[in-house]
Amino acid sequence: MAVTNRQIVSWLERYAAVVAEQKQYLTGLDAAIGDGDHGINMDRGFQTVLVKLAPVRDNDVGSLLKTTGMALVGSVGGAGGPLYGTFFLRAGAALDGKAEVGADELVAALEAGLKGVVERGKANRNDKTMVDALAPAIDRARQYLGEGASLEDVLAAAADAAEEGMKATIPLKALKGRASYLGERSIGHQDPGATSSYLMLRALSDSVAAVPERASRSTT
Amino acid sequence: MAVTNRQIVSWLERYAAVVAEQKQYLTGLDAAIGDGDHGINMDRGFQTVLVKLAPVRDNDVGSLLKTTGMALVGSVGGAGGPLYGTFFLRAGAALDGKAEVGADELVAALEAGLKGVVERGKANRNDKTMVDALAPAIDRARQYLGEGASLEDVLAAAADAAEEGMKATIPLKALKGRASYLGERSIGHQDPGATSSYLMLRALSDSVAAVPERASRSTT
Amino acid sequence: MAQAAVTTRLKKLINTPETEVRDALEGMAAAHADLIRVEFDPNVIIRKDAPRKGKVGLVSGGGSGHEPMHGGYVGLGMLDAACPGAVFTSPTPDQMARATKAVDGGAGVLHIVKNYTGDIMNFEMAAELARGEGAKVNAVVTNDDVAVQDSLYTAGRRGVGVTVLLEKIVGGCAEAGADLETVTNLAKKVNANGRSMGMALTSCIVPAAGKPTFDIADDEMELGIGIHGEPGRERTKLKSADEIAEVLTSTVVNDLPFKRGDEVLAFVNGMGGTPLIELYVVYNAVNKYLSGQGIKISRSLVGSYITSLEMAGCSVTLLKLDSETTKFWDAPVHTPALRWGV
Amino acid sequence: MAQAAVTTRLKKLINTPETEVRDALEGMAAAHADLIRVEFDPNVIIRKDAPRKGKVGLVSGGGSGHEPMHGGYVGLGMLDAACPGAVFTSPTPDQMARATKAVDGGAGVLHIVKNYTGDIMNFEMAAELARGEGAKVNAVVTNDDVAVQDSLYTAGRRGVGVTVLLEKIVGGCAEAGADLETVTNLAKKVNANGRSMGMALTSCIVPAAGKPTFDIADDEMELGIGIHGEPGRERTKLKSADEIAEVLTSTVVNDLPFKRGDEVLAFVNGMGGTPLIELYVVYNAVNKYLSGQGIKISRSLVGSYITSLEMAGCSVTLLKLDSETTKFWDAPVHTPALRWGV
Ligand SMILES: Nc1ncnc2c1ncn2[C@@H]1O[C@H](COP(=O)(O)OP(=O)(O)O)[C@@H](O)[C@H]1O
Ligand SMILES: Nc1ncnc2c1ncn2[C@@H]1O[C@H](COP(=O)(O)OP(=O)(O)O)[C@@H](O)[C@H]1O
Ligand SMILES: [Mg+2]
Ligand SMILES: [Mg+2]
Ligand SMILES: [Mg+2]
Ligand SMILES: [Mg+2]
Repeated sequence: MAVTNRQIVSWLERYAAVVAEQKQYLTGLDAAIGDGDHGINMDRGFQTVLVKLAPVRDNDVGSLLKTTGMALVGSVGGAGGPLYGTFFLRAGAALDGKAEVGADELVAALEAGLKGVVERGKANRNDKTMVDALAPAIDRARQYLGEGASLEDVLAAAADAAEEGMKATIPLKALKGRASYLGERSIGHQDPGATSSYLMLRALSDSVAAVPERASRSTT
Repeated sequence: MAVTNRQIVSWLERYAAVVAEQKQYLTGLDAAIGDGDHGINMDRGFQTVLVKLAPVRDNDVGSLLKTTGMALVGSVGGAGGPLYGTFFLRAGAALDGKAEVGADELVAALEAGLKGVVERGKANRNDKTMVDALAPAIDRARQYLGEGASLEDVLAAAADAAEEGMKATIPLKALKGRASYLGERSIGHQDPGATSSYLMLRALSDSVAAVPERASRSTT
Repeated sequence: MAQAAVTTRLKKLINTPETEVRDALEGMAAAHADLIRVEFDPNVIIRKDAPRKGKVGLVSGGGSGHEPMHGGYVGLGMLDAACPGAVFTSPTPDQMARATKAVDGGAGVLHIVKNYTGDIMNFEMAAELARGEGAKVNAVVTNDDVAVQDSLYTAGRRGVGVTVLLEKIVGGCAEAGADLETVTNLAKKVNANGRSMGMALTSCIVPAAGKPTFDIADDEMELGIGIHGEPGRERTKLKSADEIAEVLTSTVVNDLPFKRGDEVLAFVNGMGGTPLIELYVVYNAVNKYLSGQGIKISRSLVGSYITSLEMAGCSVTLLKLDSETTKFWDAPVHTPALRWGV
Repeated sequence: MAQAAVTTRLKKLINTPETEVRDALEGMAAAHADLIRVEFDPNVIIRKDAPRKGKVGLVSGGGSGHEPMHGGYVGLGMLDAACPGAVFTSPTPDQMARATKAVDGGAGVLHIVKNYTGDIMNFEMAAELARGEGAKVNAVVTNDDVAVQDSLYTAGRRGVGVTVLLEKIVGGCAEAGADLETVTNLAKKVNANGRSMGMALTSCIVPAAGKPTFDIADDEMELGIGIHGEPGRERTKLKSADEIAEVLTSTVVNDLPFKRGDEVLAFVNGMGGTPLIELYVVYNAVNKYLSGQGIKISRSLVGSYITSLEMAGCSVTLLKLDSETTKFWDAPVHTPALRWGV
């Protein structure tokens, strides 16, 4: 079974809605250990994504993700912009020209995205960044793929792992980004970027579960 | 009977103490219809007066009052400085060289001081200024003098009249000074300068009543 | 609310209320030793090379708390001396008398006085003292604040933003060697052609008083505020920057009145606690309003040049320009707060 | 308390949080049309006469809310272009790429980047884009904030006050015609010789957030604050200006370290909501402390040049000077916010 361009669009639209809804929450997390703008930045970015996607909804998966990446790079700024922008640009590059993609392709693309984030931000695991949500999610997805799980189960498991990774940032001392200025004072707070990354993967799993494959097929 | 230089000093010292004690009160009145500094200004001025008087306590009445006027002119600033400064300079000029002064001389000196205030500030009665406390006080003093009242009674009556004049500023609309900027909004507030002028005359009456003439004589 | 505001805004970078003015003057003296010298008791900020022989001396002064006015305007092409009073309290005659003597280069001295009863009376006494010592002294009074109606029933309009522009323009004229009468007449012309109006979002705190001069609700603003926190025309609900700019600018325009085709210097001033980004937002609105009226901004000034301690708010000043005032506005100036052409 | 503070400090002269930056940029464009031009989408402030053939182009940028930095420093002898991001958020690569192209006079372009993860990454992406189009681009990162320890365990020291001094000094050098390598090396030297530390009395409010970035009690201050309201070294009881100045200055002095006999540029900066009179009080204390240490202030700057919206507070920056940096500091500059010698 596969993920269609339509499901990718519904994922991005769903995540945009989630970010808008969680704007204050994400900003609050960032105010505690950063500069209090993460939700604002991400919301500005994904509102732009919606605008840029509207005219190209029928494009292939790769170009949808690249469009998203460009929109984020050009509108978010801060650390989130280059990081999420690179994530989507790299993921999109991995899926060039595909109208629909299999579970393994999708996971590989997410992994390429993570690789881009790490190259751009040079964060290691447990530095208390978005990497701490993304990396375990990819690991878990790979494991489920290996066990032959369904696409839905793979993405649900990835989202669960991201959630655990997000929560696991709370006791960590930040070593990257603004939060690292706080040293010990960063301990006890959940990382905003890890939180937005978890929400992103949960939105992916939800949209794929929500839009049954056949329905989507019929529209392509 | 007469007022000695010693009683003049005790008047000025008593008034300085009253101003220090009423600093916040006077400032509060000024905050309501001015710029909230009258108590601060007067206190700064009379603390300076105390310093300047200390070495010349035995000088004649005229020079004590002129020293006071110079100290006020040089330290108060604002409207209060030139006005109270002029008041004491003129009063002092009227009592040049006198070690003690009679009731009529004292009242004439206060009148000269008022004349100076009016020349400097161009205020008419009922403009809601210190003149509204000083002018009625002089009138009342003259009347009591005419009726042959004692020095104590003359000064007590003057203080009473000043108090009435002060209270009578409440319903007035200010036509001079900062309060006039408020127009109608100045109505219903007691004028700070009229209040400090009343306190000055009450302090005079109290000190003369408090220091029996004979006692003071014996020290000169 | 008020209580909270009080305690919150009480936070100041000072040592004690009593020492604030002196400490700041010592700081100015140290930071600008190339331009000014500061004398204490009586406190006077004097242009380093004063007196300048044959040059008309310009002396201004007023309460402290309006920095950079006036001390920040002492230097080449502007003031020869400034007399800082206690916070929000006009200086004393001995200060202005000393300043007058220190800058008198034989061509006479002009006192630039903002129209407040205290300032007027103290400068008058100072002028009497100085004349007593043989000095030639003229005085000009600025009264540009349209928030206060000028009538027999008030002390008259307050002197605010135009004072800064006047000190610069008249300073340029005096630097060029004009005589006392010419300088005095130019000063009167500048004052006659300028109008201002201000507003406040928050109160200031006179350090010695220790609490806000006025209480203001979180959704209110004071229109027509004075630079000492004197209440203004009306207390209204908070409005947008565009609406605020239009109220201030239109009131100023209609008062003079400024007419279609006039060339003006537009001065958007911050009250002390307002960041520059907000002043540019206001300037943008003022600019749009004036172009709509066909009034041309040929010179502009945006920044905090006449302040009220930490008050948040702004004022708008318009000055109708002609070739003479434009020339002297553009003339070189070198002071702690204004510098160009040198 | 916090709640009260919130609502109180929410008062801003803006139209909407979304339009604040654009409105301010339009205001700047109108007020300084003689010096700069402003392009929108992507937002870039460009020196009017850019590109200057054969001159190394200087491009900086960062979040808005720090005005006059950086846009106020575009002009002769300083920056060729500045890229304003959203409030407190670094600009995007397309802005820096456009700025780089607009000011590239053939001699290459230097990116002046404050050390924040977001700024670094966005400028990196911009440099990659620009180089892709054949531009010669170097980057220098400022990291002078001693409040943050520079270690493998942090993103490194933040770039603050030294950035302003660097833009002026390196701008003078580029204006004199130096090549990209020379300009780049001077920039590194300036950064290496400067240190800063700041403090806050009150929080700022990111308009889009609508409430203070941090809560602070009425008797507290934040030592080592960042220019985005990032918490600093420690939260302490409010101290006198002299004590605050000594903590900031001694920490800065001991970090480089500055030594007896050094000549320095002393820069006392206001955070946006602090009136000038208080900055002079602080400068006075800094000056006394340094003379006690035998460190000579040969140049100074006092004012609000790198701000955090309406935050009340100050920062102290010291830059060790030599003949080269002194010469280029003194060189003519003509920008909206800094002007001398012309
Ligand atoms: N070097 C980095 N690598 C990966 N993620 C990072 C890095 N630096 C910061 N982040 C992420 O970015 C988030 C902050 O994003 P945001 O607030 O939008 O940017 P800024 O810190 O510039 O305001 C952090 O919570 C963290 O998850
Ligand atoms: N023209 C005037 N004539 C007489 N008294 C005046 C005049 N103007 C102001 N005053 C008095 O001065 C008082 C204010 O004094 P103060 O607050 O010390 O000066 P300022 O108004 O300069 O702050 C007023 O309450 C009023 O009584
Ligand atoms: Mg952030
Ligand atoms: Mg008063
Ligand atoms: Mg006063
Ligand atoms: Mg940010």
